[in-house]
Amino acid sequence: MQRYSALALLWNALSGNRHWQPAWRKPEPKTAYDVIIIGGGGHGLATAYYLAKEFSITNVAVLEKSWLGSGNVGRNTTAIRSNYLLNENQHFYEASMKMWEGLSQELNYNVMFSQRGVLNIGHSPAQMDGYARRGNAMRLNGLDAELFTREQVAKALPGIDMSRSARFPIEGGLMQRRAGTARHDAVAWGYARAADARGVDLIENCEVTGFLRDGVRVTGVKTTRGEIKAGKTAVAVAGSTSQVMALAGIDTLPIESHVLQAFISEGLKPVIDTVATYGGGHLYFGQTDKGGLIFGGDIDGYNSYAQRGNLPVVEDVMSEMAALFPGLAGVRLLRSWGGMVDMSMDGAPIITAGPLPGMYLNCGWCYGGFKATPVSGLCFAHTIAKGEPHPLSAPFTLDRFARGLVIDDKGMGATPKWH
Amino acid sequence: MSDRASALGQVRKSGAFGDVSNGAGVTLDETFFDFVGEVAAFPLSVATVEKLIGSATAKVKTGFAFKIATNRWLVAGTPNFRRALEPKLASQDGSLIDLTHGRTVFRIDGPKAEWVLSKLFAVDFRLAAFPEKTGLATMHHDTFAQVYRPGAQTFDIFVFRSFARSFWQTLRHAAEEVGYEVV
Amino acid sequence: MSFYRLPGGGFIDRSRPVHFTFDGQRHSGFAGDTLASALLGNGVMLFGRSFKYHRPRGVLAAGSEEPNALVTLIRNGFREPNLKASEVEIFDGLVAESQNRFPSLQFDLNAVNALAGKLFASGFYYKTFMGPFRSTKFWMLCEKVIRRAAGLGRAGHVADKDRYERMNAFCDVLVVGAGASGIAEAQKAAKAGNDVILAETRPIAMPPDLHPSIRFLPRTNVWGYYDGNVMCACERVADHKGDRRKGEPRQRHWVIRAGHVVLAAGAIERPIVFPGNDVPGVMLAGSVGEYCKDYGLAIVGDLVLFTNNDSAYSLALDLKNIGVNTTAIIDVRDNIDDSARRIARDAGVEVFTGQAITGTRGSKKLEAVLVRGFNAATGEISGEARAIRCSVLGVSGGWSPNIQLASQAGETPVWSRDLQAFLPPPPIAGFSFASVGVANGEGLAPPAPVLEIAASDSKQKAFVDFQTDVTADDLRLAVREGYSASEHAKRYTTLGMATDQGRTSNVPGLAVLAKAQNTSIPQAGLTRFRPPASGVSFGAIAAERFGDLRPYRLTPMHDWHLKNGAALYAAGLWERPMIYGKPGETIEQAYVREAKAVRDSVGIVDVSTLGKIDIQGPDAAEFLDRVYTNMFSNLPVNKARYGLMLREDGFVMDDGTTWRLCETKFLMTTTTANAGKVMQHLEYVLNCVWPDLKVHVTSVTDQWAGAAIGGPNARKVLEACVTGTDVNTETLPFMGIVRGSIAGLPVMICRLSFSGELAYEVYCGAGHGQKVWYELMEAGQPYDIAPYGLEALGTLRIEKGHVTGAEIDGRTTAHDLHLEWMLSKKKPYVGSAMRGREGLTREDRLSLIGLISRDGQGISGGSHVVMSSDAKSPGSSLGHVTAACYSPALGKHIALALVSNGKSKIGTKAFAADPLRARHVAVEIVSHHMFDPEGKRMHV
Amino acid sequence: MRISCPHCGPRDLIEFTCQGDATRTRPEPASTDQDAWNKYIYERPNPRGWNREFWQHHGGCRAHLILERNTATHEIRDVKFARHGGAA
Ligand SMILES: Cc1cc2nc3c(=O)[nH]c(=O)nc-3n(C[C@H](O)[C@H](O)[C@H](O)COP(=O)(O)OP(=O)(O)OC[C@H]3O[C@@H](n4cnc5c(N)ncnc54)[C@H](O)[C@@H]3O)c2cc1C
Ligand SMILES: NC(=O)c1ccc[n+]([C@@H]2O[C@H](COP(=O)([O-])OP(=O)(O)OC[C@H]3O[C@@H](n4cnc5c(N)ncnc54)[C@H](O)[C@@H]3O)[C@@H](O)[C@H]2O)c1
Ligand SMILES: Cc1cc2nc3c(=O)[nH]c(=O)nc-3n(C[C@H](O)[C@H](O)[C@H](O)COP(=O)(O)O)c2cc1C
Ligand SMILES: [Zn+2]
Repeated sequence: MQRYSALALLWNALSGNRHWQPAWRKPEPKTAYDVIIIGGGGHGLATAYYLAKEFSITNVAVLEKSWLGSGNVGRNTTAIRSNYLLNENQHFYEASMKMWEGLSQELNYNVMFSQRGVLNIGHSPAQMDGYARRGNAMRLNGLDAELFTREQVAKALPGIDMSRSARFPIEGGLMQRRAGTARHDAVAWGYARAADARGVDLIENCEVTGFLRDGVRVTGVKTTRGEIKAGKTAVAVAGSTSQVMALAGIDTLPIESHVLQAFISEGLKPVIDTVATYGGGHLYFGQTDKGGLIFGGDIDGYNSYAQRGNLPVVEDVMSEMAALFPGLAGVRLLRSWGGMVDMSMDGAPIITAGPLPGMYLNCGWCYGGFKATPVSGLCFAHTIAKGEPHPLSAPFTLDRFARGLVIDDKGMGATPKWH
Repeated sequence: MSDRASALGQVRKSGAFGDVSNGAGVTLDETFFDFVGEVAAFPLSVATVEKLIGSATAKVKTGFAFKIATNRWLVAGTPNFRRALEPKLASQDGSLIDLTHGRTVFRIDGPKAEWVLSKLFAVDFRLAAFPEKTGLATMHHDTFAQVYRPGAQTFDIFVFRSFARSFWQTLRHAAEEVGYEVV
Repeated sequence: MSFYRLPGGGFIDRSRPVHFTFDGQRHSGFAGDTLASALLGNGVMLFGRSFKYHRPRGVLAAGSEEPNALVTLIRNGFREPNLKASEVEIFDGLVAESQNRFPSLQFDLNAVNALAGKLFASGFYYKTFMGPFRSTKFWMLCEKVIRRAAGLGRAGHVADKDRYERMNAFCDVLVVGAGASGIAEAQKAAKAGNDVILAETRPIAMPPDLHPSIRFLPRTNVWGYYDGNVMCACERVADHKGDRRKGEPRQRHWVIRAGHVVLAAGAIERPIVFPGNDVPGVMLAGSVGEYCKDYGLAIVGDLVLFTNNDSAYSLALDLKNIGVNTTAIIDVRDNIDDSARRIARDAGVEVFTGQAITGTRGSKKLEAVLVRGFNAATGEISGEARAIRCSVLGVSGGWSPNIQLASQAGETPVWSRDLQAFLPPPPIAGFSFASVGVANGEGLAPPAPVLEIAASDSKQKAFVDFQTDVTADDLRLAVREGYSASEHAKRYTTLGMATDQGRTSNVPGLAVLAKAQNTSIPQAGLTRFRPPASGVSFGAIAAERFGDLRPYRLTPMHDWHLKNGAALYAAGLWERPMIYGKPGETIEQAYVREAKAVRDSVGIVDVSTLGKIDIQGPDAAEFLDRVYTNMFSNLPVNKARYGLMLREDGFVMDDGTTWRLCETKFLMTTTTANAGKVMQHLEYVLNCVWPDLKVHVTSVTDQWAGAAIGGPNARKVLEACVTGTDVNTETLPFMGIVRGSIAGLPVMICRLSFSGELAYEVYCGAGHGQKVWYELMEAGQPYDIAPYGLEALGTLRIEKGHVTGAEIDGRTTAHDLHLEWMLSKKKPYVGSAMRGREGLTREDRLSLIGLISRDGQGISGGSHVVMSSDAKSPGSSLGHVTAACYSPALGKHIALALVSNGKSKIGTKAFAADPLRARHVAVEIVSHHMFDPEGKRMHV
Repeated sequence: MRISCPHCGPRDLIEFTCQGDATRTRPEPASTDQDAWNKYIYERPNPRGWNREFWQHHGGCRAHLILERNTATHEIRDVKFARHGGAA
């Protein structure tokens, strides 16, 4: 792997940038691999990387139906945090955050993890009590959290409407300073390059269209680029989970695919220096290094595979943004898009061996799987390599629903659109 | 009559407001019906109830009804009208739910009424799509509303009473552009 | 200066001069001018600085495709950044600022970035700024600097005082674009009897002879195409004016449901990429024409046109006709039609075919172009460069139809080899539109397939995307590094990601990408278009949903509360009294006084916000048996019962009392917060699960005003004011219901208690609420009746261990809340099947207990229960506090908490840890029934 | 998105709430078959393409509807009342 550094940059600039090498190869698929990972999103690529790095399994292919990173990893609002309510989630996402902190160096690719803090804004004393409960749980688990007063919120977010008659009067907030944001594409590309360097084949434009079977056992896949055999077949296709699993005869799962929209404004000089969520309705926002305000809201509320959303959410999100920041009402929306999110029935993910022999499943990421990319990759690789769950992902089983061991951070029950 | 207090309290103020340089585009006001209710029919009794409502409105001219669901009507008028309805409604067929206190009714009247309401409701107010003497159920964000059109330029908007002040403010805001009068 | 204003010509109104400022300097123009045309007319060429290299930039275009000339407008302190100068209509008093420059537009320190151009090639930031150690510190340091240098305009914190509105519209046909094609289509549709809306983004007057039924909307940009043929448009109602009429919105958000849409949005010209192509003075040829023809400008010095198609020739002739001469046309093609030559001759233009521009001179202003021989088939450059002096270069690389809207609702765009352009796709299922005119590629001049002049020996950068400073070399580097898919290249280089969304750069960019990997443009593939088709302000889309208007709900007694000192609390949309403070009282003093008054004498609280659902029909009782965990069919008429509802998954959903008013009619109450959810649940099971039940459910929350009167003297108060019924224990036993009147107004009274005292809920018609409340207050005078708010309500219920939303948080079971006694064993009900699962019955589940402070400190909400006395190492959480207060009845700070295996811990000494606020309170775990556990007080 | 309510006519998406897959069947109320309940409550076919869904016209007549809707294109080809298979 060609090392990236300031020096390399300088040397290459002097030689007209003619010596940069491809970040990853574009190999033809082999006929068989030890492990096939379906889905070249963040989780699939990270899984491949950790399989090679932590478990020395390098005869691995990642099959991506389109271009690498074309799914949710390439279209998310990039909030990274571990400020969940329930212990299982806190431990898992905190482990991820620790991995994020060294990820650029690990991958030798600047994923631009910016620990500018994630602030949940509270709008009523009851909500502040809820944040206190959550923040205290975090502190007791060794995570960082601070309870913000009104004044601290005002200072962290200049221009926010602090008036008592505001549409969403502000009481305070919960701040996690180590949380923040990263550059989404760089995460996909960085893992891709690092996995490729360890021998993983990344195969783009290769859609899985069926599974090879030996009885119930899964022994490989059929793809648009031919059949490929595999010792183990792992599925990490986020919004397409039900569709891919149906190819293996698994015709129901505790998953619904919903469309979640995201929004970017025209570029601005720095105006919002932290990532924040508004707790009254549903809005989260931050600013990219390029200057666009990146923000999003609720899922549209109906199952969709279309990667495009509809007007009600657009209007909700814009009005919440304008109400919170009346000084930004003249800023223009530049672009909006949708992603297919794999909503689980309790809002928590699923990382498991099975449900068929030879098969491994990683899904249920809802709005929040970007932040989990490193730890999900590690835990899924562990599960694939060892055939048993990593302790961090042990609670995220598929049978937890039947057993009533749901991990329901929002307390909303089996209604995905409320998670 | 009406011993009921208006939900608007002191908030209602008479006068001309907004851009009245070309006269008021609409008049706005709260109107009171002595009786407002919902009649609901069970699936197999919809026709029976519909007939009953038909004959009540034919007999008592001081009441009107419009359909807000396949099996529900909003009914409003005088106590006489209520008397023409309620006793005749068998509990096997359906029910009448008194909402006299639960609704506040705003009347908007004038050449710009359609324009103003189109700011608030995503329904087609063109006369062909929304004929006179018909009504419908819709919403303005969180505010549920039933809208009745007694005349080409006149609409009665039934909102839940607790929303009355908030909606009155919204309605006035929307009417400022065309100018409005509260008599 | 390269342009000046002619004394006549154009569509501007020279009788109406307009004064404005740009970067503090006063300028003037005429009504009808855009900021761009006015500034050009004043000799301004430098409009802004580019994103990465901060290079000086002028105007490229005359319309919405402008990538360079972005400005910020300032109105009363409110800043509106990133407006295209070519779209801003000037008015008297307009204040505009240039962007992305420090300290000034003329002299920008960041322009040194350009010196390091090769270092800052695409993707450079992915390769550096990481720092040597596993940490984000170094990056975050660099990021600060990068962020400041990046970004375009500066937004401010001064609130927008303008008004925005929404308009809902319906039509048979919506025509987008009022060019010749759009007008013709609109006329045709209107004549056929359709209801037509014609939307046009430019500020044009109503076209003459328009069919009277057509609704014409100028200054209205259609930007979004959503499912169901729903189109969004933004009308700039007052942007072009310095002042507003009363109630006039600045912008109007049109949501248009169209039966059919006609897309007649025209086409935009695109440039040819060549080294040095970003010097101010290099413009789109057609735009030069527009500035001269429409705005009455002329050129100081020479005009040269550079083209790959015929449109430049007719342009030269058009310009000559208004007195603007073209010196030369450089045409990349070897052979051109005789007709073109003839036009050139008529226009008096020298034509250089088989040649191309390979460089420019000038930095803040174009001085000359360098021309060399060019082979259009191979792209080869030959011969020595010749300089041709000129102050303006008009470039035409052919035309790209505006397919943004069609693409939002269509299949993939269709490549036309002839036009070297993407044509609009057909609609996908569910949409109905047709593209017409230029927008459909009709009547466009076919260009030679040359979109880049690659002069590898040139030292000048060849820009593809001006706004993001993406060069042709950047794109080639992306291909070299494997980011060759067009979507990868876009993201790696930021091609097409600026405010113009690649209007002028998409096709030239694809041409470079395709060539670098030996494929064709359609194979490289267009990146996806998304709404909005052009930028829309947040304010416009938010419309009336920010600013002064706010939805809220008030109870019938609201005015009384306000008059009597209530501090309000927003509970969802409801505004409810939190306390009725007396002068000088703190919140805690107030609620303690109020709660104490209830226990000592009598208090009254407004409970009108409780959800109330009328449930009636022959099967009403059966229905309740199915949705509640406990029995309701055996509830006698005129009695109420406390009911518990589970979700299907066996967790608790809501609780409340339900009153049986007659055999077939019930009044259900729900918690305020869950009213909507419960209603939806009931409707769902009635409509979708048990359609055979004859039951109607109707929300009657707003029909009833409710007041709860509680305390040892509550009955006396009622006795003093209620007529028509007795309220003694015989007539009105616990959970009994009577009807009577107060001050002649009908009331319904149920004896039930949330406070744990002898208590009643008095319901009356909402319109009578204020009066009845007043009468109750009067009757309570002798007993010093105290109105109490949510805080005291909370205190009373915490003392009693009654649950609310803090405990019913969607994760608790009936057992957790010690409500298992309400689970009927005689019948199935919603949730009965699933509530026995392993996870819902585990011993270590969190269950409800009480906490009493042992050290006199208050327990804060959101604390966790731990065993360690050491605040520094509190150990792990056993559970958390759900609600806390000071209890006047117990004289102690108390709380309710959910604690693992709670019941078994009763009597344990523990701590309420609140590390967030550095509090650590010694507590004892007790039963949640902390006050009057036998319930004697409410049964008197 | 616009949905044609059989009572109210075509209305905007904001007036409707999707209430989930309508191809599932609720076990008999008295059933104690945990698998069947689990399937009903947690398991979804979640198809790409045509599906049947419950929607409520909460901002209009409040009826529950069954939509045949394509999850890949958002097309709606049939709307009927949920009660009694489409009757009022
Ligand atoms: C708008 C939006 C905002 C979000 N915001 C955040 C946020 O702020 N913070 C956060 O933590 N998370 C966020 N998320 C969630 C996060 O993006 C996802 O949970 C996460 O990216 C999912 O994992 P992934 O990266 O592996 O998925 P993806 O990137 O979607 O990867 C799945 C891949 O599988 C491929 N695939 C599918 N079917 C096949 C097949 N048959 N054959 C081969 N390949 C196939 C797809 O093409 C895709 O590339 C957001 C998501 C969206 C859509
Ligand atoms: N030389 C050429 O190749 C060339 C170029 C352009 C026009 N023309 C000629 O002009 C004539 C008219 O063509 P036309 O009507 O098809 O196109 P047009 O360019 O005249 O009209 C398109 C109109 O649509 C408007 N518009 C674009 N996007 C919009 C949006 N999102 N919302 C609202 N309005 C929007 C534009 O402002 C413009 O007024 C034809 O005769 C054509 O031959 C020729
Ligand atoms: C964090 C983030 C920042 C983005 N910034 C921009 C931007 O500055 N300009 C832009 O045009 N698109 C931006 N996008 C959106 C992408 O162009 C694109 O819409 C998105 O990745 C989804 O892909 P698709 O629209 O091709 O489906 C951004 C996306 C993300 C996730
Ligand atoms: Zn309806």
